[in-house]
Amino acid sequence: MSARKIGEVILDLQNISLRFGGVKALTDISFNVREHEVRAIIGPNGAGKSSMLNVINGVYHPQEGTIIFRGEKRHEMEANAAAKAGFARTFQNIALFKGMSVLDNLMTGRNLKLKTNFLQQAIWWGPARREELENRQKVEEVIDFLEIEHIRKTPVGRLPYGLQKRVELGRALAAEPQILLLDEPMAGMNVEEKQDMCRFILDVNDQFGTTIVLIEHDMGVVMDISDRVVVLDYGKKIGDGTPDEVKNNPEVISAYLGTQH
Amino acid sequence: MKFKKTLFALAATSALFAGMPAAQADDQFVSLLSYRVGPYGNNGISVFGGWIDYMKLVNAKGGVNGVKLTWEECETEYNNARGVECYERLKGKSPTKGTMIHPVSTGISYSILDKTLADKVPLVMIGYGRTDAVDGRYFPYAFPLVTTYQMQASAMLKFISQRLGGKETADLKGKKIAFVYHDSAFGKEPLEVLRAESALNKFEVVEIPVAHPGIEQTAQWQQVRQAKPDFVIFWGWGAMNSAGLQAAQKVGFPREKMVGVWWSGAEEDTVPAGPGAKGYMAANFGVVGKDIPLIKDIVDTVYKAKQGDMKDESKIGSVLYSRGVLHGLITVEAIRTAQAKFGKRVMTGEEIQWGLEHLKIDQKRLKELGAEGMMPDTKVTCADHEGSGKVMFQQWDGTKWNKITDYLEGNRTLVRQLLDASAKKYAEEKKIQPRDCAAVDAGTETGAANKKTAKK
Amino acid sequence: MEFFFEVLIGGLLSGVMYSLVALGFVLIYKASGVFNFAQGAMVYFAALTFAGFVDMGAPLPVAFVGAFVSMIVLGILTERVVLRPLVNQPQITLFMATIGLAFFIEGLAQIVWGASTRRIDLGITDEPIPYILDRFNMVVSTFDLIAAVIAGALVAVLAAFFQYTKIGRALRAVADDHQAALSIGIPLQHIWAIIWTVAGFVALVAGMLWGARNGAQFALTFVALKALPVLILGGFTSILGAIVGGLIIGSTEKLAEVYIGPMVGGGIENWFPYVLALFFLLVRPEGLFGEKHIDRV
Amino acid sequence: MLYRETGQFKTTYAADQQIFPIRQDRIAIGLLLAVAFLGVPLVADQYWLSAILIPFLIFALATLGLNILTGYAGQLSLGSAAFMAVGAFGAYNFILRLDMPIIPAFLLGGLCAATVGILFGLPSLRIKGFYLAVATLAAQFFVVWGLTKFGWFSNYSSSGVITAQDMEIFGFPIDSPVSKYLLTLTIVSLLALMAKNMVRSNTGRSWMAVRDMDVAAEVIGIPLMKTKLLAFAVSSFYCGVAGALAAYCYLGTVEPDYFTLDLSFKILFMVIVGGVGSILGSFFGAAFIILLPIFLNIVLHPLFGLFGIDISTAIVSNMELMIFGGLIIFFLAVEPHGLARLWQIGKEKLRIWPFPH
Repeated sequence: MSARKIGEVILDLQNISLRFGGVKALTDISFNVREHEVRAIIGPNGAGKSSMLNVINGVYHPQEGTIIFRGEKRHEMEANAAAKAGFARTFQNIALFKGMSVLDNLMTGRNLKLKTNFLQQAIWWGPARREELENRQKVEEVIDFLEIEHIRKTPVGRLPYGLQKRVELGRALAAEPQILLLDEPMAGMNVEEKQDMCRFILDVNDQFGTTIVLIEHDMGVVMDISDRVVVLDYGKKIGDGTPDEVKNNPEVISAYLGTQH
Repeated sequence: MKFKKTLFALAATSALFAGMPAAQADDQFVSLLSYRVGPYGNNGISVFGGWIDYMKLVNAKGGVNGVKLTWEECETEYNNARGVECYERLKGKSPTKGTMIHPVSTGISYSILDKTLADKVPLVMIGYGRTDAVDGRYFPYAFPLVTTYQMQASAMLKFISQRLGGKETADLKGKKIAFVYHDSAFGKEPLEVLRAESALNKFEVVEIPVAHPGIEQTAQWQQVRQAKPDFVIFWGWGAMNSAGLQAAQKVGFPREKMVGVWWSGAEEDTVPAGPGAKGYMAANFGVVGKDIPLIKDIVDTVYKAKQGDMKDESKIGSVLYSRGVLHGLITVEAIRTAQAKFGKRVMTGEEIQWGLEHLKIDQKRLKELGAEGMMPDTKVTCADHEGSGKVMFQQWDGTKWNKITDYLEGNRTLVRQLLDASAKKYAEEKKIQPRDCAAVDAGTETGAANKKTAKK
Repeated sequence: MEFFFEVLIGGLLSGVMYSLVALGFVLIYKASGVFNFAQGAMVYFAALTFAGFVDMGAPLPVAFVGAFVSMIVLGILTERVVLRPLVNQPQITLFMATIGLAFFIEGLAQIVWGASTRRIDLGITDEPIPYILDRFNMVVSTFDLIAAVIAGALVAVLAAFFQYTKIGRALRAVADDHQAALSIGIPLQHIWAIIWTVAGFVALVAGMLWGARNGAQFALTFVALKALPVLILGGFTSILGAIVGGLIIGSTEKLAEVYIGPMVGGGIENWFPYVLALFFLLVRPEGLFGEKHIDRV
Repeated sequence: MLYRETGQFKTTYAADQQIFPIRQDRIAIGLLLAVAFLGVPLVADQYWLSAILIPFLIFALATLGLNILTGYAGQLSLGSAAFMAVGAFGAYNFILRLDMPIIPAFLLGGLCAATVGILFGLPSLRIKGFYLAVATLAAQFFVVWGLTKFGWFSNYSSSGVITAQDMEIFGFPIDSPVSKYLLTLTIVSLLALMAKNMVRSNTGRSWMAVRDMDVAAEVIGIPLMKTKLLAFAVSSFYCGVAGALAAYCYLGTVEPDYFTLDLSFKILFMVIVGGVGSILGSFFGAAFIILLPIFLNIVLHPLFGLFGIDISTAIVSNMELMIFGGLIIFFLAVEPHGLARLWQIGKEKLRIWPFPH
């Protein structure tokens, strides 16, 4: 559980519906996220969890619904605008820049903090170099935090899966986000790796007060680290509340009994 | 470092192949910027075959006053950049820097014009190239020999007029002529003179460009059909030619009302067009065929000894082959002329420049060479680097080209006005002062160099 | 108005020729996801080979079979040497590899057969059909009309091949799903070799017709580039699209040359199809008959 | 001198961020530049300067341009030659009409190319891969046509050919091969350095991010449109300057038809052979593609001569086509990062030599 004091609602999603052609991915979903909390989205495969995250940070544009972020009401997010507003995320199928080194991936995460233009960067000496060094400092802090110093210069394509996941978290953290969206950060990991990842997530939440929205399959993990949980099934919301509330929700139980291993 | 190694390798190979003269010092080395592949390789095979065969013939007969010819080919693919590279590469192979250069490509001529001037190697462009170089005062080392595009276009108009029952170009009044041309530097060259002639003689010119490579010309020939011209001037090169003839056939435009530039009037153009080419006419330098004594001589001497350059011997005596022979012939005659003044030895570029500027080839001389009628009488001077300006016309009868006119000459005054203006513009851009040709002719000023005008 | 129709019909008929080249692209793209830039070079190679055999004295059918065998060898070699090592590479890599392949084939063709333009005589004259000329004062070429009929027949044969033969059905399965194809029991490599052979056959027919129309020569590779805008219009996966796209490109480029050309100095035929395709891309990136593609994250 | 980095520890991030972090590399590059600027002008003859080194530098620059677009930003272009043409004709007109000094004219020519590049880069916002390649073909054909068609560009020269004006810098005439070489070398070195700086800072990282995964790039706040168009602009600028240099320092005269699709392909080949996404590779690729035909011409004749076969130049040229094509396939299949990667592997081997691991 987070030691942080949970604050006001900063993100409020109201009546979100999303379709791809004739396929309904999300139907009339509403829920909110409070500042500093760890909010989990769970549900069986194909429930629309990833689509939900994609709606939140503007990768997908819902046909219906309203998104209120810090009091600002809009019909849909734009991916770029979301990043500027302080959203950062990881993806279910790691979306790192495979041709670049770990360091460069993390530096790219900070792209919004770099203010010099391409001409200054082409000249290098002066503001561009200074800025590059300052940001390198910050990125090194993230590298320290995630304990990935030894792979700094390695192209991410060559890293094992678990490390790639960690690097992707690092890229999101490098942006110093206010809200961190994590799409199955622990999928495909062994117990040890999962423990590490849990620790990182909680530390982030603790130390920087970052609000976290995560999708996770491992119920144990979800129940352990999240403050509140929303449950989706077939694109509909079937439960919302604290881990305990959700655990005892009959609809949730039946959905999971039908699909869960 | 790798790059350093490369540099070492460069230096080493440089010594091996660029710096070392390949030719014996007592041979006259000729650079051949040839093209046997690429879009125009088909044409190049015949031109360079004829040229090389002629040089082999000359060597077989003891060379030019005892001086043997040697040569090396460098493939340009008709590409300007490669032409420059070839020119530079072959330049180092002999003390004469390649004797004289015939790029057989307008583009390459333009690209090496300045370089040949700086190296004092004559640039000879027989029937193509930078045409305002006819003014030898501004272009001491460039020779657009025999006939320029402009003179040719003007002569074509006279020819068309005669075909339509008139006598002079003025009789074209009220007629309509379609100009179907390759949309490039080459094709646009005669536009100016055609426009000037049409204004002067009150006939109409319909300009129809064909985009490179021009193998699809249906739309253009439909335009021709729509315009109902009295005659078509066809200004193509390479793939465009046979395609144009076939397209004319496709829309039913009579080939007897089409006259082509001399780069559109070869077997390479008509044979692939099949029956579609019959009746088509084109300009040329002179007669062609296997019956010409010189060509027979080549077959008897060079091919009997299995030394011939042409793999496809059926092309011997063809239009482009004959043109290649003329390239060789003019090269050798220029060397011979220079030797008459400077002695019977290897000639340098500067000496050949003198030879070219005093070159005189008339039918008597051609007859001695067995080449009577293959080209018009040509007399080059300092002021006139063209030397003739005349052209004859031939017609394709389905199997071979036949001469159908004597030499015709276009409106020289008009053409020279245009070319002079162009040469002056060039001189101004380049800040060159003209040579004094009277002094050069009198022999008081031998130097072929131009003075630069003072910088402003 | 007659003139308009004359240009339109002429354009449609030359469009058929583009369609033929585009057809080869579609076949390969459908089956293997490779955008085969070398299709034009294959057309050139096929035309030269056919003409070469004829020039050596072979009767037309023999030359046809000989050229077809050459195309089969070429297809199989391509699969072995080019595609197999590049399997699972991004599409764009394969595309660039086929540019390399195009250069290779062009060089090979000229080494084997020489750079000379070869005339192909199929015994069809390329002259206006007298009846239409007299009756409507319009020029429609006999040759183009027959070529269109041949192209139509080729499409019908291909359709039958895909519909009624076991290999054809397997090929269609591959197009839909590589996994499913494996279950039919035909190795993917064989299927690729077959599809390149079929594309070689199409290239041969296209090469013969183009060669008879304009001579078998290097410039054919340039014309074949026009198949690219055709594909963008028609979609990369649709045989019908290749046909319709070819007709659209053929007719619009001719009409543009005749009606817009004179206003801007002519010679626009070279770029017009590409610019048309470009604008089309902005409106409908998947082509007229292509499948819509959604990016999933 | 052993190639070792033992004992070279980076104590600051600044030291770690150098272009050449290993001391031996810095010495080598210093030597190389010294040779290029001082040694070459002393020893190279005219053939090497004007037929090999100058075109090598110019094509390296164009390759660099295309590499920025294709290698770094992941946008395939088949229209590089068209952008070179814009640069060449742009520079010509600035000098002709405004009597401008050459350096600003070259840069403005490059800017013209950048503008055209942005225009034809616009479709990249909606289309990718070979769709975009076809769109850039439109640029290739349209630009060459436009330059041929509108006489203004070539100052109404009847043939459409432009002749480079005489050049001078601060009264010092640039007319000899050596001076042209030095001018080209200076410009190319500076632009290459700037390219390296761009790709090692945020600009380059944004390009690579868009290349590797555009959705993720957008999500972390990289503006796709701006990034892609910037890549088109910078790439076209480099090609444009290369075009101007080709006209002024290499050929002297150019016509629009010089900038054909074949030239675009050649530049693409240089990128592939040299190394997609490598600045150094651009130089390797250009050197390789320029030297290969010359090398073949020189080597194949004597080689076949050994067996008593007299091969024609035509066969050599066609073999060149085949070897080019074969190499492209080879590199794509075996070493997608081209010569630059082989170079790197060689260096790593050298570092641990004589031990195998």
